[in-house]
Amino acid sequence: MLTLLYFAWVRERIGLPREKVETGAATVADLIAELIARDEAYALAFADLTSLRVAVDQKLTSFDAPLAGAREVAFFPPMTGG
Amino acid sequence: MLTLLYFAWVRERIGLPREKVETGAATVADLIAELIARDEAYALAFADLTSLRVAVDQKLTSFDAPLAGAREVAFFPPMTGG
Amino acid sequence: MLRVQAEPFDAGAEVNAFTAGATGAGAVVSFTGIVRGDGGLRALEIEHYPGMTESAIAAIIAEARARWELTDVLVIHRYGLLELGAPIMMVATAARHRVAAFQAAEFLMDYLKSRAPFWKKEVGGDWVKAKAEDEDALDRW
Amino acid sequence: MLRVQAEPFDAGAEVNAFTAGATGAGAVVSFTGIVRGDGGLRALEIEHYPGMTESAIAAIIAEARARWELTDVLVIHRYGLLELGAPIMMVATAARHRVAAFQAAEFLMDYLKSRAPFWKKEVGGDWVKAKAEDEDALDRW
Repeated sequence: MLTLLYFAWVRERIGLPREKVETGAATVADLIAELIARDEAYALAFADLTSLRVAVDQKLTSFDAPLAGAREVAFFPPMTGG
Repeated sequence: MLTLLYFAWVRERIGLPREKVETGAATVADLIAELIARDEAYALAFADLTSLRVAVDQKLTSFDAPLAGAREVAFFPPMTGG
Repeated sequence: MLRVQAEPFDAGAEVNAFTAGATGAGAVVSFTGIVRGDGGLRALEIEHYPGMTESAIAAIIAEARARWELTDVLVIHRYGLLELGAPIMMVATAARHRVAAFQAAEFLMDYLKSRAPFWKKEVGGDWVKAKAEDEDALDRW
Repeated sequence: MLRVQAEPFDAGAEVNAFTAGATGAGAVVSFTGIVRGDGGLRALEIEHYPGMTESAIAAIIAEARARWELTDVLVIHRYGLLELGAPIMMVATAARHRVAAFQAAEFLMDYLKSRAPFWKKEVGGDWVKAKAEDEDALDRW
């Protein structure tokens, strides 16, 4: 089981802040492909990956990062702290 | 009449914070030459001009600055504010 | 020191407490970010990623401490609803000399802008867009 | 705003008052210089040049305002006898964005170091020597 977290407009487009998924996806990109195939809302949220960031187990990483052993994947737009 | 001001170790070497002088010196350098000729204490204070700064009428300037119309000349070491 | 909180904070009191605790420091630099009332903005809503927020900020602080000789570092960042004129966050750095204190504070700010998981939304408006210049600012470190 | 005084000041209270007055600013940077207890130093004596001190600082502030878009600027500098751990001086800058606030504060500090007529003496010791690096710091502006 993998926990998916969505923040900011990604959360708004998908319509929920978190969910648990059963997946065999090897990488973040594979996981995104699965989600897009599932529903229009995901397709909309993941339409432009250049405007998205991903963290695996709370560490920023790239879309080709492997998911083996991961427990938590978070998707969000570029951060605007400070 | 020109008011001379001395600060920090220049004041300590000359032994007074201010004095008034009657001078016909055309430049700061001429004034320094007059002072050095006057007394050993001045010769000591003005021995190394690279370690001195001068302000004419409260504006930093150079040793070749003219004194025509000046009312106040101050000598001091490089500043250590902040 | 690091605090992530919804409550407002008193920047002046924080600067004083920080300075009092930074024994041996000759220089204290502080930065405070404040909600600006641009284009009719009435309030800001800040979302964050609990857990990652703390670890990301801790990593940024550790990096600053590795790069500069710092007596102490403080980061406070708020989330939730922030009124116009309210403090959003602050950074304080203490060092023996001013250059390290200034550089570390700017470094912390640049990284907090683009690498700490916060997202600002204008209440009644849109999500604040990340600026390319904020991403570019990281290149100098 | 500019104050040259013998009395101590409360840096935190000054930061808060400054921030409250800086309407429209999104970024406030402050720097506080503190008497460090290096090499057995017990206190610092600061001499200054009344009259020129104020006009030199005012000129440095005017130059900062000409170079950066600033909402407000504050400089407080003390003279006389300063105890260990006491604040020597402070600078605060307010601007819409952080880069201007940081750069202006560093500029003010660099110029106050070498162009405002203050001289520090260690009580029971010698006059503090100006550092070549402080003079060199002016080259970047």
